[in-house]
Amino acid sequence: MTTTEKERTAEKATVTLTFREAFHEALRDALQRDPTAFLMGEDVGRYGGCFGVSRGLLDEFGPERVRDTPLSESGFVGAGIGAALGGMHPIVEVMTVNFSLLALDQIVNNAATMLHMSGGQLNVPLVIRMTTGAGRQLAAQHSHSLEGWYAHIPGIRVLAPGTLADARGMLWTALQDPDPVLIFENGAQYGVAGELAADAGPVEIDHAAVRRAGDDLTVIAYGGSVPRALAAAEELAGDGVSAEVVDLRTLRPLDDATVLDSVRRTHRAVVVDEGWRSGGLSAEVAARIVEGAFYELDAPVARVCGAEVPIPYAKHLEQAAVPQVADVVSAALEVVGSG
Amino acid sequence: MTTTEKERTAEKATVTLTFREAFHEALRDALQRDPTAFLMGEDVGRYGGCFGVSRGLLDEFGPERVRDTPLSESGFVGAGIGAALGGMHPIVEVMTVNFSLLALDQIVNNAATMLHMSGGQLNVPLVIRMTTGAGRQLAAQHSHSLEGWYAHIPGIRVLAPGTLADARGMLWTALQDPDPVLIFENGAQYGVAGELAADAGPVEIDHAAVRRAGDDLTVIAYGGSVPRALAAAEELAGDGVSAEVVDLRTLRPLDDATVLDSVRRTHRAVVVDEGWRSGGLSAEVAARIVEGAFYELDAPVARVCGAEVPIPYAKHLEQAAVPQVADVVSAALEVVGSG
Amino acid sequence: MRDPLLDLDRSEALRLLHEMVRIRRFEERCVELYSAERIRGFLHLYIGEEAVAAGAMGALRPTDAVVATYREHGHALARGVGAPSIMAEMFGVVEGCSRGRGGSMHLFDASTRFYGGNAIVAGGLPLAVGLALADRMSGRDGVTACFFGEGAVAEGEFHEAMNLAALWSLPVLFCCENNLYAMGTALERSESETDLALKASGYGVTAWAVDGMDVLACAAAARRAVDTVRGGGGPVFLEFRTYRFRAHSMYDPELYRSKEEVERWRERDPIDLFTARLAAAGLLEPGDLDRIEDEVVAEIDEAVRFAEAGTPEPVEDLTKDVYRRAV
Amino acid sequence: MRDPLLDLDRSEALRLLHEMVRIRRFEERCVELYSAERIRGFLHLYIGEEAVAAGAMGALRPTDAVVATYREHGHALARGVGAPSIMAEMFGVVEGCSRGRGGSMHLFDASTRFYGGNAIVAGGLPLAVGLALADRMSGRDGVTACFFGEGAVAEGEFHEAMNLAALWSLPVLFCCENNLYAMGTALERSESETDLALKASGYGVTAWAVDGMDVLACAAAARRAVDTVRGGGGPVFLEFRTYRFRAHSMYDPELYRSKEEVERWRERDPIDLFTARLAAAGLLEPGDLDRIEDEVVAEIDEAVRFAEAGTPEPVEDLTKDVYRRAV
Ligand SMILES: Cc1ncc(C[n+]2csc(CCOP(=O)(O)OP(=O)(O)O)c2C)c(N)n1
Ligand SMILES: Cc1ncc(C[n+]2csc(CCOP(=O)(O)OP(=O)(O)O)c2C)c(N)n1
Ligand SMILES: [Mg+2]
Ligand SMILES: [Mg+2]
Repeated sequence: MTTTEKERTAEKATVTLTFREAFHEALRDALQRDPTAFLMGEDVGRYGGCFGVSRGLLDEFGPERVRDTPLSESGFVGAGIGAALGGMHPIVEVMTVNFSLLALDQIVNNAATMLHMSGGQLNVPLVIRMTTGAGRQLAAQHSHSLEGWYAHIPGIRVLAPGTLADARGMLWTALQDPDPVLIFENGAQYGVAGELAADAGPVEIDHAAVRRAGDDLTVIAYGGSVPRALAAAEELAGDGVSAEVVDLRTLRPLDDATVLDSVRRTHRAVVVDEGWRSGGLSAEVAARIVEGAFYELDAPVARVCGAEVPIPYAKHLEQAAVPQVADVVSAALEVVGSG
Repeated sequence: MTTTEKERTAEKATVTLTFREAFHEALRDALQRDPTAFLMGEDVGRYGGCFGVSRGLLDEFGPERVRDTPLSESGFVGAGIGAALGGMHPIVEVMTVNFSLLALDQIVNNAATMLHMSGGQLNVPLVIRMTTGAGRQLAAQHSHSLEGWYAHIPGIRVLAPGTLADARGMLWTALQDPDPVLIFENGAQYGVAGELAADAGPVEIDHAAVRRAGDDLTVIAYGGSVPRALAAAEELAGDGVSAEVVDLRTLRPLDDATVLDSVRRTHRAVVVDEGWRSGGLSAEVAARIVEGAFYELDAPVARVCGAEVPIPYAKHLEQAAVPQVADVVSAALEVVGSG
Repeated sequence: MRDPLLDLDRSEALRLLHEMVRIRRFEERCVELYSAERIRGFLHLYIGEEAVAAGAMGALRPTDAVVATYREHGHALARGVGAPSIMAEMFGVVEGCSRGRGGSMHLFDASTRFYGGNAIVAGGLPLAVGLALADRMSGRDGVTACFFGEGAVAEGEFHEAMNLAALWSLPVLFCCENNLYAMGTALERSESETDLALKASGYGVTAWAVDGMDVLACAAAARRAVDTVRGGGGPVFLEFRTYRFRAHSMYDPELYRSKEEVERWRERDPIDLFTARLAAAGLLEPGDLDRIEDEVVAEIDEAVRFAEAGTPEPVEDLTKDVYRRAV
Repeated sequence: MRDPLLDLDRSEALRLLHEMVRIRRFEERCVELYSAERIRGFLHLYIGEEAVAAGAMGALRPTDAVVATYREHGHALARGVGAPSIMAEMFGVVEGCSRGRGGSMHLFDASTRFYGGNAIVAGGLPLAVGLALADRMSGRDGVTACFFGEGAVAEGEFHEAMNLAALWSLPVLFCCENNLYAMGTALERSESETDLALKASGYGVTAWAVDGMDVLACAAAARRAVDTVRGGGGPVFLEFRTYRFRAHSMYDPELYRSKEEVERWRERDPIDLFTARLAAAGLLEPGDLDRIEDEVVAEIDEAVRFAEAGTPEPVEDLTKDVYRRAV
């Protein structure tokens, strides 16, 4: 092969697709490869998924394996737990995190406790997917970012894919995991397109990832905030500030080693979190940095978070309520300028 | 009056009572003084309250104002919100925080959002009481400490009485508040007795309180952890360490000024929190200290928290899972010894 | 039952027709404004279901309360929330009934006791129970009307609210708008018992089904039900059998039903049905319809002008009203 | 219906009697051990309700599944979870069926498909639906029996689970133990419709009420129901009308019911009733009862010895099994 040929092959080996398509492919792949897997939730079948993620799967896999449910979040999430106990690998879709509050008892009191409380007997190999985040003018009851909040619960894993590779790759690994895993899909990202390796497949779900290397500070983000953090880093580079960007990927258990490694090198940190600030995941990340790298810190850890309000409908207010690239940039500049 | 007479009066002016009695008195007082107030929840009437707090109130106030409900947490919490919108001052009892997960949709999506989402029109003057905490061998589904988790939600106030005066005094103030207030009663404390001023009445609910003054470090606690923090301070005094104890009292909005004032003087802090560590309130307190007093800190903020497990039944395991006085002492000694 | 048409005077007939046309044209304008990106977020239209809100709302007094869903423009309009303030709400300006913070799904108006605009399916039902409880405890004779879709019937909150209202004999009028679909989920894929009035009667609640395409039937049923409820007869459940002619929201490709089915239902368009019936009964005079259309267009044009002239809320006010009592 | 007693051979009769006595004595021993502070936490006794578990459980196969509540000692015993491992569980030692982590409210045993021990009222019902779904999707002919109190019927999860099971025609046997009280809340203060079988039939679920003090009636009903369920007839709901003779838990002063009421129900003690009936039918021989009592005492003594000899879990293992896959 000549170099040009190689290049062409390398070119061929990627595809352009949206997050929606990446999530769809992951589902399709899971249903094809794992005979115990099935998808269950409101409008996953005939409607094609409230955000179109599962369109076509009903035709391919039939109504038993792509199962439309009534509006009964607690009921069908609990049924997912039961089916997992019964040997299946259910993928339960709760349309959005906003409605998952109705199923919280099942998630916290059953899925999360079962293995420990039963003395190690009964594991729950369940995946729960839901859409999260603001940014589409859906207002107070449809714009929560609670994935960081869920990360408080021992017994569940919490994943927040922020890249196409993770959107495509996390589901399979989660599905083969013996424990309950929650996957949060950022709603504002569904339509975003990008490049992905054509043979992209499962990815590991235990570690944070450095998405961009840098020396002057560490910007820590996850899910829908990852692109913002990267955009901010790009802008900061223009200002002569070299920002490292860490994508947490898994919010529970939290891989603080990767975060601490980075902060010990950069000595400064900004945490970006679309969720509300008080008691959010940003606080935990900040606390861990202080616990693990206090003496290496040159400035207080800064947080760029969602405003502590129910998210309003009006666009300018909504934008003001969730972290923007400019907010990350200015927080970063302040952190770099201080200490 | 002679001095002796005055002393005698001062002596007479206190009563010995339990937390249960203090909570009971607060309820009785509220029902007597506020004609729009009523108590509603499972077994608040005929049973006398699952922990005996409301015993006798049905006889005094009748079944309309001391209203037994069916097992329908979401339904009657939502009805409390509606009744508050309709001009009443409902006191809704959710037996324990463990069951409140069933009502979380109503709390987060309705009670907390209503005022903001309606453009300031509709406030929700509702009080929700519930028991929280571990320590009674009730195992995984009955031992949650989620008050710190609730403190993540904008639009609600979260109170955690840790003293008799607060047990007696917070309810009235909460009830007259125009916004929804959650009061968390620590279950392990109900039977604990102490002295209270005979004329004890309403207390303010906006500020943290320094429960013991000290110079060497600040121990921050709330609710059921306050007595532990005080016991630890006493023990530390024996070791020559002077610990200041701050009782947060109100978990949202958090009065960080009082915390920061203290830490700026002591330069060291330990946060005690019965809740799970990751993403708990302890993280928020630690993050705020770092944000507000980084340059005055001589050592990293330490956290003494609940182990990240579903709380087990076996006594020795349960005790190991929740912070003990000895844990606070050793964390404090470490913090004081380092930096 | 005696044909309610016979009891109708012309002005009431025209009022009902006017209300339905008003809702229809308002919704159609919303579609245009959505395409023009003046309205954003989720938008759920009431087209096809106008007879329910127009008919039922007339049975209520100003002191009564209303709780609705995210598909609530029609209810808000029929309840008397001004078209300008509704339109302004969807434009996201402070002149909106929720100061532009709520949008299409969260219309609120304290002055008409319109308690939303709830976007969590079935989330409004417990609120209605509580509003009714407050009325009862305060010795007021108010009725709380709670509108929701048939999809809500599967939710636990429906069950809990029905039981509480019945157990405590509270003045709630449950108005179930059975349009046969919850997004793409047909009733028979949602409920093991598809006779919803029967289901409701399992709570000891008086319940019956009504032709939701017949505005007079809706009005008559609501009057009768409100009388019962206000008279202390406990809650009533009305199943309004209706249909939405449009997609669930603006993003719905409608894969779950056929064009033919929609067409069949369109033959029972509540406005057309009522117009024809009035004409046949001689209650419609030439020019009535045109006049109604003109008035409606004028009102909506004015609403749009009002909304367009609206003021965005200052960003500094974002955190205002998270709490009424600031610390 | 033909008197089921006539179909009973002596060994089956004695088995049922033995099972009820066994549960009764086990519970009584628990009370003693609670007073002696060997058992702690919440303890909910099954005394008075023995006929339900003893009768119903016999209809199940080992491959079936059972979901229960916090009042589940009787169910666990009748299902075949060993008395020693149940007692050890309440002593909080690793020999317990949940390694001492669950206590009285959280008995689990994978080997007998005993899925708890759920202490959130109605929280087990959705699990049962899911277990049944798994059986169906895997082509197994298992039945999932789900036990719960009448108090659970008011919960939204009851509603959602009933609807799902009926809608999907799943092999669930809903066993509602109606002992008339949920803690201190009498049924008529909890349900607007107190005929629970009628209520259940509102989901299109086959449902009937059974005398829960009559072990043969319980057994016969469960057999018939399990046949229907296993045969693909969809879920069945059985209302077992029973009564708890003791307080709700160890902390209940029983302010909500009279001693007379309890006494009246004690006259229908399921063990006494069955003993008398067997005697009258000539199925009980002299010495049978004594032998049963002796066997039961011996078994319980052994269980207590086993529990007392148990090992507390090392504190280092506290965080074991939060996740099966450790990172
Ligand atoms: C608890 C909850 N689950 C899911 C949704 C998403 N959702 C919005 S509307 C809708 C369908 C509701 O159908 P129905 O109650 O029949 O009302 P309709 O839209 O037909 O008027 C769904 C599933 C939601 N808003 N709330
Ligand atoms: C969701 C929830 N709410 C409240 C409780 C507290 N609680 C425990 S048992 C019980 C009564 C349940 O009564 P029932 O279902 O009739 O069962 P029984 O105890 O009579 O067997 C209550 C209220 C709980 N465990 N779970
Ligand atoms: Mg519908
Ligand atoms: Mg009961």
